[in-house]
Amino acid sequence: MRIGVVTFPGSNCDDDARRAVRLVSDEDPVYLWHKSHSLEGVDAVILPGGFSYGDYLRGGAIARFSPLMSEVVEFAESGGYVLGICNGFQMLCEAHLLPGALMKNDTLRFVCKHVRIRVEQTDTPFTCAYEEGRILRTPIAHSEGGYVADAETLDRLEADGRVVFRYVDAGGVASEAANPNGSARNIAGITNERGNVMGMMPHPERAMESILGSTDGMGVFESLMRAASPVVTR
Amino acid sequence: MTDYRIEVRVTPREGLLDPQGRAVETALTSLGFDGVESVRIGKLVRMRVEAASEPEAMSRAREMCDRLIANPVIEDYSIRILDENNGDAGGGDA
Amino acid sequence: MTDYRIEVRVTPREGLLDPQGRAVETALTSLGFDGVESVRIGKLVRMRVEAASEPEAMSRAREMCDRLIANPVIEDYSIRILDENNGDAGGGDA
Amino acid sequence: MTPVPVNPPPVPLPRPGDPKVTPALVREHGLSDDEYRRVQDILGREPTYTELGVFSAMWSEHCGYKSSRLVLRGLPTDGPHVLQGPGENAGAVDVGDGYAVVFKIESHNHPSAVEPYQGAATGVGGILRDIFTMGARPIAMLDSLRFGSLDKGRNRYLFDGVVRGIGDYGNCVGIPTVAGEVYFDDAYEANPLVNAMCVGIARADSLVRAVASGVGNPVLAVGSRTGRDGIHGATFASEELGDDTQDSRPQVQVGDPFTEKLLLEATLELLERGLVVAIQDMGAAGVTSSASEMAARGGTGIEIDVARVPVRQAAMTPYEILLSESQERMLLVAEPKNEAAVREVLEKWDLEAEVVGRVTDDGQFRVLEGERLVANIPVTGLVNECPVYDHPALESPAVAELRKSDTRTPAAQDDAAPSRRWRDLLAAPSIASKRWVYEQYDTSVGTRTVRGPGGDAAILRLDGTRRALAMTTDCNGRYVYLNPKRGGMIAVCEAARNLACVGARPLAITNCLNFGNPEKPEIYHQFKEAVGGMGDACRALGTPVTGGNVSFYNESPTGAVYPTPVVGMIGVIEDFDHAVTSGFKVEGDAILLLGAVGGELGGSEYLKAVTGEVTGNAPAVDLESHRRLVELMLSLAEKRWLHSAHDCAEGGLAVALAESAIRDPELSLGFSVDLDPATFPESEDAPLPALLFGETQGRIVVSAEPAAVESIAAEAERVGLPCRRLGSVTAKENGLQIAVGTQVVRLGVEEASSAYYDSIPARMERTGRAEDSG
Ligand SMILES: Nc1ncnc2c1ncn2[C@@H]1O[C@H](COP(=O)(O)OP(=O)(O)O)[C@@H](O)[C@H]1O
Ligand SMILES: [Mg+2]
Repeated sequence: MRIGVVTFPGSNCDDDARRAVRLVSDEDPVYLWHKSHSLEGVDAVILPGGFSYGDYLRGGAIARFSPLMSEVVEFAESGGYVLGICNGFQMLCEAHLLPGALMKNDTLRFVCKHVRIRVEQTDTPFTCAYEEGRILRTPIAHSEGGYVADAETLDRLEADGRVVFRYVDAGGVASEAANPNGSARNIAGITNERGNVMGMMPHPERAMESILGSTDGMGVFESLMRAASPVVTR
Repeated sequence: MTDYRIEVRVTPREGLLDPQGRAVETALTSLGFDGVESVRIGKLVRMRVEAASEPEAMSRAREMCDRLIANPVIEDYSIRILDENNGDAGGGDA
Repeated sequence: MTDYRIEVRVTPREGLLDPQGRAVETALTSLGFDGVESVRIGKLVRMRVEAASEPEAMSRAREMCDRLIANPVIEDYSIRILDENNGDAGGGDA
Repeated sequence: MTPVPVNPPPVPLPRPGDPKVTPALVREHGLSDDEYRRVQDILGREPTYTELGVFSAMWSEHCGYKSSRLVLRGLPTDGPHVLQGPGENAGAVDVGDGYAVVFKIESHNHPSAVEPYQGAATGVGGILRDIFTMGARPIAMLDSLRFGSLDKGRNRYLFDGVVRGIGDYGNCVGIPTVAGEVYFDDAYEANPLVNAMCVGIARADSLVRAVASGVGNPVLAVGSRTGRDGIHGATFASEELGDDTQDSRPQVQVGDPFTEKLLLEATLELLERGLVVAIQDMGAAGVTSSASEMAARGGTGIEIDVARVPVRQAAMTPYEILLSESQERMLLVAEPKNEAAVREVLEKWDLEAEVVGRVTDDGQFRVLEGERLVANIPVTGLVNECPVYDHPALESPAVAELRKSDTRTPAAQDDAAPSRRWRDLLAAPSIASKRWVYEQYDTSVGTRTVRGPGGDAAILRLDGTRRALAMTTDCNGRYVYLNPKRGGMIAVCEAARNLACVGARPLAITNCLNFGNPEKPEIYHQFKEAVGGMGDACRALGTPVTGGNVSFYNESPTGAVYPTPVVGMIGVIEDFDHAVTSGFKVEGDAILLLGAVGGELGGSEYLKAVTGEVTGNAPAVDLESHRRLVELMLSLAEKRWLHSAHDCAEGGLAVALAESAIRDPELSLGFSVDLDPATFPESEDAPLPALLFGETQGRIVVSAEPAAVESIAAEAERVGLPCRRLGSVTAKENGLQIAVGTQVVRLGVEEASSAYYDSIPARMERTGRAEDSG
């Protein structure tokens, strides 16, 4: 089971993602460089958070054109597992691997804090290690995290069970107060139609150790390990 | 080849919430400017583009917008070629 | 009182570093658009302003820019009144 | 003085188009007659226009430390764990396990007054570069801020812009901003203070120093192109802000955090691979200071051809290129055999690099513009012979008078309900929660943040070890104003207390000395005394000064800022399981006070609230008992007897207790405390507000299981410090209660929380983007 983490110029959560992979896997994560043309045979790809190209036009807009991204698109289209976290989620939308877009937070400010998200789907390669409905405590840290899509797309996402995470309050309610950035329907993470690509704004890789305040993000990486492990056939 | 000065105006799509516009509207009102409405905030991109003709410059600019400069899910754009000598003021100015 | 549609273009001051513009220029070039230069990125503000006359609308808009919309230390601005029927397209548009 | 060279170096001719050097022009460059004479001596001739610019920048207060150098000599800079003291890009101490911590603080006050967003952002950029050029990976930022009152639109605009600027820059580069402080006081009106501190880690055996060596080695300019931004920024930082500052300001520097991130990664890769001889940020005074300082440290010469420096704007003169303070640029020296490898790394990170000069052996800072010689200056003269001054120092009689004011009578006669005062103090912007600020900062990127902002000090783990670093910034300018010596001591002691509260051993400090115009005797008096106090405290606590920054001329037409010598302190926790946090945890826990109840009101937030004035003497400091307090806290933390610990600072005991109760909004608890004169004889005849809100130093509120109380008290007795039980942690419904004799002061938990947490957001809701008036 080899997981690759891509480094773009301006990625700053790539090391954190690699650290997270090490915590769940015996195999070292594969370092993927944006200028490369090869995914080096990995079983899953993580597009990490950060500010690729400074996010100067829109988050992820420029990174999407990196040479390696063409490989990632091809990989995704052939069913490979791709996880985009924060800036990675933005890239996936910009690259049209996921529908919709991420707009400036409705507060117009960068926001970093622990939020709660509810696991809405457990039949994905990114959440199969969780029980459905579980409420996770994870950090967010972004200024463009407001998920938008037209009503039709949103309805389709809901109907197809592709909304994977939703911002909720302590009682598990997807209230307006629990929505940190104005995301439509409190959406914090979605998958593509086929279910092999997921984007999420919260940072599970920062919630892997109790010393850092939460271990609730472990499940995302454990799921990926379980799903992508060549030995597991089910 | 000529150098064209191009201006792209990228605006939030009709119907989308524009929190920035709303914030500016509120701030203007609280500064005492009344009768201000429908404030929308977008991006303005200016550049020089080499092309053989005006239509070619336009079509290149359009391609840049489609590929990179604007995100059609949330943004519309319009392009104009600036008059070199009357650059800032542009065509339809008051 | 009439409702005027106003467009304000806010641009980084001449000579100031514009990292956004630079990043977009580099990106466009690496996408294969050559002959693109001097990309500068600013803000576009559109709004409706009530005023008794065009000059009054302009002068109110100017005051809004001076007090809130533009930051004179790093930005220049220009204002135009949009033609109601031909608003978005403006003058030189395709 | 420099010996006259045997072969006098060639003389640059006046450059066509440059202004003629006249006495008026010399004055405009901020050089006194004496200083100009010294320039003539060093050169053995008249300077050219370009050379005048170079001297003016290097001998500005900002670069030359001419008013501070003598005074700074009094600070302790040595210790067994000090790896790098003052003089390099940043200081460094050994923290064990083979790690060095590299840290420094910088001011960006004047640029932030003119353009808060960019001013603060570029301040962060500059201090980051100082850290990573030492070969250290930056792991945390801290920010220490001062503004005028939030009741004024202009101040809200500055505050908002500065916070956004710090956040956007650090967030983008990916360095968490984990601690800091913000005070609001009219004294900072029109001259806000924006100090940014950066902390990095490196292997202790691979620190890099910026020393140019190897005659013939190429010198490369790396990073952003040079524009006309910030020309004479160093000189600008060395002037008072006047009404005309808006017009005379140099072109504003714009930060580019994306390029910074590339520079950071590229630099660390270059240094790790041993590909460079020396590297220095082009900060204040741009290429001039980095080139000449690297040469001075190496005892070499250096030659720069400005025609080869990549520029952003057309027709830049040598003068402009030499003095530009464009951001995100570095000057790098490499051996010729490594040049190709250096370029390869830079290319990998999409960075521009150009050879702009070489290291020479003649001790000259020589500047060419293509074929033309435009400057030729002895390096030692330029860098080391900047005149130093010991200005006249005299305390302002008005302040001496203030110190004698009676602070008890206003408290005794205060007829406002103490509970109202309590709530109002929790909502006072200088005391209220700064959550509005730090939620705009990425505090968890890097996955090292064990405790971010909100407690007494931030805690970051050291990769691969059980150790953690703790860090804080502190300074109460009011105390320093009223009593500069005590104020300087208190800044150090408070920082040490904050570290001790989280269970960390204080190791060393960096300081940012923000003062007014040193040529005014009352300001120079403040400076000397405050630095003296700081030095005494550092010696007592064993925390040497490894570097820092002096920012003078923080004055506006309304006067000087409070003298504000900000202390940035670093400490270490041997095992992160020993870390202590500040919030009460368990109903029924005992609450104890380490230290005395006190009741000093001089310079307190309470007195300011009641009288509108800053009067009285700063609280007394006992350095020896602070040293013991730190020892006590460390031993209690190590034994894991404490459930919480929180320092008493602004707002006194009542505020510290309330903060402990409401620290975790999801776990709000109440408390009942009794300052019974039988246990606290010192409370007998003090007015109630003094007991509640007095700011006596050296106190920590801790909570623990009732069963641990005796052991804790015994431990306190062993080190010789008072430790008495104040009361108990209760359920939220009980509220916050303090009894003194028959009087009971009460505050509801919700009321306290909303006062504390909503105060700043409510004020900032009224902020537009660029309001300029109230
Ligand atoms: N500008 C800031 N940036 C980051 N954290 C801040 C800032 N201002 C205050 N904080 C955090 O808020 C908490 C309270 O600050 P302060 O009142 O100064 O505490 P103390 O009195 O213990 O020094 C600390 O954790 C501090 O780090
Ligand atoms: Mg403090």
